[in-house]
Amino acid sequence: MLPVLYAIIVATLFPFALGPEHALLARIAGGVVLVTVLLAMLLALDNVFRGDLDDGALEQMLLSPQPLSVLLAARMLAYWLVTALPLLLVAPILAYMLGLQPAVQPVLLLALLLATPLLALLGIVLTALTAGTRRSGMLLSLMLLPLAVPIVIFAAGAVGAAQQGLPWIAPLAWLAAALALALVLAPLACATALRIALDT
Amino acid sequence: MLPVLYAIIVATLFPFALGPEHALLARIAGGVVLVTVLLAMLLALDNVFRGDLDDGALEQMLLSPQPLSVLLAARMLAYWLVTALPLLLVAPILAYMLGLQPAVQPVLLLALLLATPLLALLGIVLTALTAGTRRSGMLLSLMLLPLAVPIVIFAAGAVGAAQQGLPWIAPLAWLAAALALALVLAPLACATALRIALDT
Amino acid sequence: MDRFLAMGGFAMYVWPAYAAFFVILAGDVLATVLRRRRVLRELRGRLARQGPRRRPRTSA
Amino acid sequence: MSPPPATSSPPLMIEARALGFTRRDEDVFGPLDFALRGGEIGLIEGDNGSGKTTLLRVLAGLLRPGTGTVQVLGAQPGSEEARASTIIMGHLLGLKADLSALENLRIGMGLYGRAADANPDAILARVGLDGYANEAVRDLSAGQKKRVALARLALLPARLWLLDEPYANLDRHGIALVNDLLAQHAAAGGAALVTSHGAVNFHQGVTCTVRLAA
Amino acid sequence: MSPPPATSSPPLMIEARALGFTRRDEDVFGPLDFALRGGEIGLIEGDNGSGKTTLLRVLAGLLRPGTGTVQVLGAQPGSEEARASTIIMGHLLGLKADLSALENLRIGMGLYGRAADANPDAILARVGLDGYANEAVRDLSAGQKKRVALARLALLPARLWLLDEPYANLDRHGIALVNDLLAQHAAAGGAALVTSHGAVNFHQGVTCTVRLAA
Amino acid sequence: MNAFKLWYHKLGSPPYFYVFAGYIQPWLWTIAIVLALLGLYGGLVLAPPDALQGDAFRIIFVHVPAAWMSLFVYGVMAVSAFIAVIWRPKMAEVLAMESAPIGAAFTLIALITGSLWGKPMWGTYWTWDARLTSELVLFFIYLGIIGLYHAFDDPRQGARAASFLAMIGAVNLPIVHYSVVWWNTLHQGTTVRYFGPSSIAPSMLWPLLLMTIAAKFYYGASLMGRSRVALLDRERGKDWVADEVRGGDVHG
Ligand code: HEM
Ligand SMILES: Nc1ncnc2c1ncn2[C@@H]1O[C@H](COP(=O)(O)OP(=O)(O)OP(=O)(O)O)[C@@H](O)[C@H]1O
Ligand SMILES: Nc1ncnc2c1ncn2[C@@H]1O[C@H](COP(=O)(O)OP(=O)(O)OP(=O)(O)O)[C@@H](O)[C@H]1O
Ligand SMILES: [Mg+2]
Ligand SMILES: [Mg+2]
Repeated sequence: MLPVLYAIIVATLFPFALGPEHALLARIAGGVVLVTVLLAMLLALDNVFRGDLDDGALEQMLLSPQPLSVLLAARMLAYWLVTALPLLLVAPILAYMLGLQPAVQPVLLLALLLATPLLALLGIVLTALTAGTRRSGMLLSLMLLPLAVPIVIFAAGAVGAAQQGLPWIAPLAWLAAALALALVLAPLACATALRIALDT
Repeated sequence: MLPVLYAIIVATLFPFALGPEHALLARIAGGVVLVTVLLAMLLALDNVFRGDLDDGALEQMLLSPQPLSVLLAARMLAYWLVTALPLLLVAPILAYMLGLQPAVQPVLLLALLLATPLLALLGIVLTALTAGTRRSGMLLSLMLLPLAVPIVIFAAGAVGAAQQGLPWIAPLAWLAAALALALVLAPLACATALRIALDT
Repeated sequence: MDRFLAMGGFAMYVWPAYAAFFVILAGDVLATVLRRRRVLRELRGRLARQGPRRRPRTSA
Repeated sequence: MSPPPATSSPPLMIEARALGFTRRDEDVFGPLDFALRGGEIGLIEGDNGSGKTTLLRVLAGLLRPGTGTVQVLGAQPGSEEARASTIIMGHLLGLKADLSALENLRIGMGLYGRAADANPDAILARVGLDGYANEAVRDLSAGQKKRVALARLALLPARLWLLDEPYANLDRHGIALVNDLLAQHAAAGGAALVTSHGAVNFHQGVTCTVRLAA
Repeated sequence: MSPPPATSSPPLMIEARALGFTRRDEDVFGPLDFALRGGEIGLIEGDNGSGKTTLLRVLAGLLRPGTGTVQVLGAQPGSEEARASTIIMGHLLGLKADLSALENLRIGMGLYGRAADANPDAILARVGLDGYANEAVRDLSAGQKKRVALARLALLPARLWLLDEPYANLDRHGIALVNDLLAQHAAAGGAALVTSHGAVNFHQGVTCTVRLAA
Repeated sequence: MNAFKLWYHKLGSPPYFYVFAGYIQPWLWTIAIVLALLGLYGGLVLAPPDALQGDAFRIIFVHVPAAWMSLFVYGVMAVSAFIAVIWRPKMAEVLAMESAPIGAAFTLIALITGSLWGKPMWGTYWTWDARLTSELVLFFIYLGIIGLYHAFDDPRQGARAASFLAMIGAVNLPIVHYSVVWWNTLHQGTTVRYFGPSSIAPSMLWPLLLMTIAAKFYYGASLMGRSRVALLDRERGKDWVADEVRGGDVHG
């Protein structure tokens, strides 16, 4: 719930910061919504493992007989449903408020639909890596953002192309391929990362 | 140190999300830097009291015989020096990379110089209010951002005016007046807020 | 010599570039040297105290 | 209460040979040799900082043993087999503060399975938390939180319990409760390894004591 | 160890009359009457969840008393005067995990001042943390952390100590240490209120016991 | 083969590596310094000013070696990181983690010298060209690895976690290298093709090569020095460290 409000407020700040010039806002609407959604997810991500670490629940999870990758896959799904799904619901509204052309809306939505799970998967692998540390907040952004750059590029590429009336399938196809790959690899990578971070 | 890196990375994301079109980037550079610095400070702010709350140090502070407003004023100063000052140092570099006209740089710096302590003061009062709750991360953004809007408007107003060659003194004068007021009131408000948050 | 230093009018780009190269690498070396000193100081301290550090009560 | 008469030899739960742990190449605890069988309750004694918590974490598989060998239920600590029947209760209880006592028990069952005849409500009553099933754990007192963790212990099917200072924060009834739970667990063929500073009325049926030097 | 002979009547540290606390209109602890003077050590006894921690927090001024009146050092709990000479040690110790033991003591002195003859290094040695002055508190064992908190207590000039389960997590030497510190504090004219479940060898000089019903 | 295996295992043991590194370190330093002096002389004094760029082209002798090293060091680090994660030898952890700051330093140099070169050539210190941006991202990846390493209390744990991150971050390497090819049409003045390998005048080529090799030897020397300190720090309980500290042979 809260990431949504956060995204709304950040997206609202932009017209204030840039002045309410319609053409300009419309031009950057797609990019701003992408970046905002990314940041909101990032903020929420940190809480996923931080809480579990502080009260010892992460250890309990690690030591349970359930296969770790299954537990983590479930955790990822829950994280996506709780943070990304609401963001996907408000993203079109935010884009509309910023003045994105209606024709581009479906492309933006599709891009987010592919980019957010990819980010979630990547983010959870990295969070798992920081699980043994106590100071994960900023560190996580530092690790995640460079790796998120390609995702942003492809998503923004599709939106930008659609805004200019160019074909936008190719970048989305890349995202989809990456997502398919990540869906298979991430739980394994995540389990490995957790073992590495918590082992001696 | 880390909020700085965060700001750099977020500012880097924008050219990716919007495409490297020089004129467009230059037009929004001021606004993006403002919003980015604001977000970076916000992220750091949450850690200020969160840690103190979790290990009981906040209670120790509350119960110490030192006057609370003095303790909190010291805390605010430390917070500003540690997070805002480095941000002020990189902000011109970020603005340059995004292509802000050199003539506007001093105005941007001045605006940040007034806006960041204001934000710090405001943020610490609110953090004090959320001290009793455990889920303060998102909540804090939620409370702070609406209150930050006027600050952003004035700061961005000055930068925008300077970009168009208009006089930019008036909005900065308002910020300065607000800062003077806040310097006097914030420690008191903060002490009150902490008492409210921790009492039953 | 002055002509060499002037770098055909590009001195303000060329020399800072070379300075950056050598200063940053010198910083790398210096960091290593300082860390080595610190580590050795700590290790000597431990040795001087005789025996493992984690036995406060027996060493008293 | 003495250990149940061994019909055949009960299964070996823990076997440590010359087990030691080093952190940054400094010894935390020295080489230890001990074995714990089903039906037995072991006591780890040692002063503050002698490595009791560290030993339990090694046995749980959270830390890798430094020297020597150790087997938990015939396997590596932390391996699939070992995890299936081990549960650790540490200084951090692993309870979600925002969830109720009952919900926390349900999470435990989801992760570790549930003992045959276990019933969450009955067990909460047994640990003295009758009216607190739907209270958020955040709002419980220190001892009540500990009791929720004890209830979880009794609810799960794990055969080996690793308990770090289970008596801390508990009142007289709570201590008796821990001893009760231990006795019942041992009678059912389980084993437990318990750390303590020895200042409390410890369970009578201790069959093996590991002493750590500070 | 008995309280020092009262030359004149020692000053009144705590005076509670019909003190009660209610949370959402439920009584947490009933009306209590007690008084504590300088040189006295009071014991709060009660089962888990009977309100010991809550009582201490009321006395420290972190919670507002529900019914009745209470005075700490002749003033409202939590008032400037009361805070100047009270210190509370709760379940959360208030130590910064990233800082060393010594740095934590220094912070304490910055906040509360320093007792006349206090020397951080000597006190760390006294609580058995000789070699640990520069170790990050994060890397200490549970008992060692508690000892740092005890060292801070001994270092500060507060005349009234409110100690929530000071014996938990400590070994035999640690318990003796707490009793030592209490005796010394009382001999110097200070007062202390201590919660405990009574299962440990408690300090002998208790002069006043408050019993809370669960 | 057997001799090689033996040598490999010996080098994997910290005390042996410590001695070995101490032995070769002066040689690496000497070679690096001599080559650099020759290269600097050739580049700054002997090579004639470029027809197009005047003397500004001389930045090439620091920019290109540093830029290449930023990728090369990452490559070395990624390989040792892979070994560290899979087989867990201590030495691989040490080499990977001690490479990261050196790589970050070279990346920073490439960024600074590149933008100093960009001003006279492109008229701006910075544009959002693919090569530039991916190099900036590389810098952040280095910082993330260093940050993650230091966030752990236990250096072995930290080294392994950071190694894992280094493996993930390796996807950026081809992006940096091929950015000029892949985004060739989008962006101006792509740098690799600017001269074309064959079109570099020999008077420019040999100082460039000398500087490049000098940078490699510098990397070796710095890595040996850093690894020796890291070993002393990590193996503090071991007898060989005590002997080393007592033995007084603790210089450099
Ligand atoms: C901030 C700005 C710059 C950055 C970050 C940068 C980065 C890089 C990197 C990473 C490489 C190595 C590429 C590889 O090996 O695949 C490189 C090579 C090179 N750069 Fe730059 N560069 C910058 C500006 C410039 C400028 C302004 C020029 C000259 C006009 C330039 C000329 C070259 C040349 C000639 C090479 C060697 C090309 C080759 O691989 O054959 N660079 N640069
Ligand atoms: N924050 C809270 N919100 C609501 N109820 C609470 C809160 N904290 C404690 N309680 C309840 O108040 C009662 C007294 O709690 P308190 O912590 O004072 O007990 P205690 O005597 O210290 O117990 P213990 O020996 O277990 O530490 C308990 O029933 C507890 O459930
Ligand atoms: N994370 C850590 N990093 C470094 N050293 C640690 C860490 N945790 C514990 N130690 C040290 O290891 C030793 C053993 O600690 P451990 O927590 O196992 O003691 P313990 O026997 O459980 O003590 P207690 O009775 O106080 O709980 C102590 O000297 C402690 O300082
Ligand atoms: Mg312990
Ligand atoms: Mg309590």
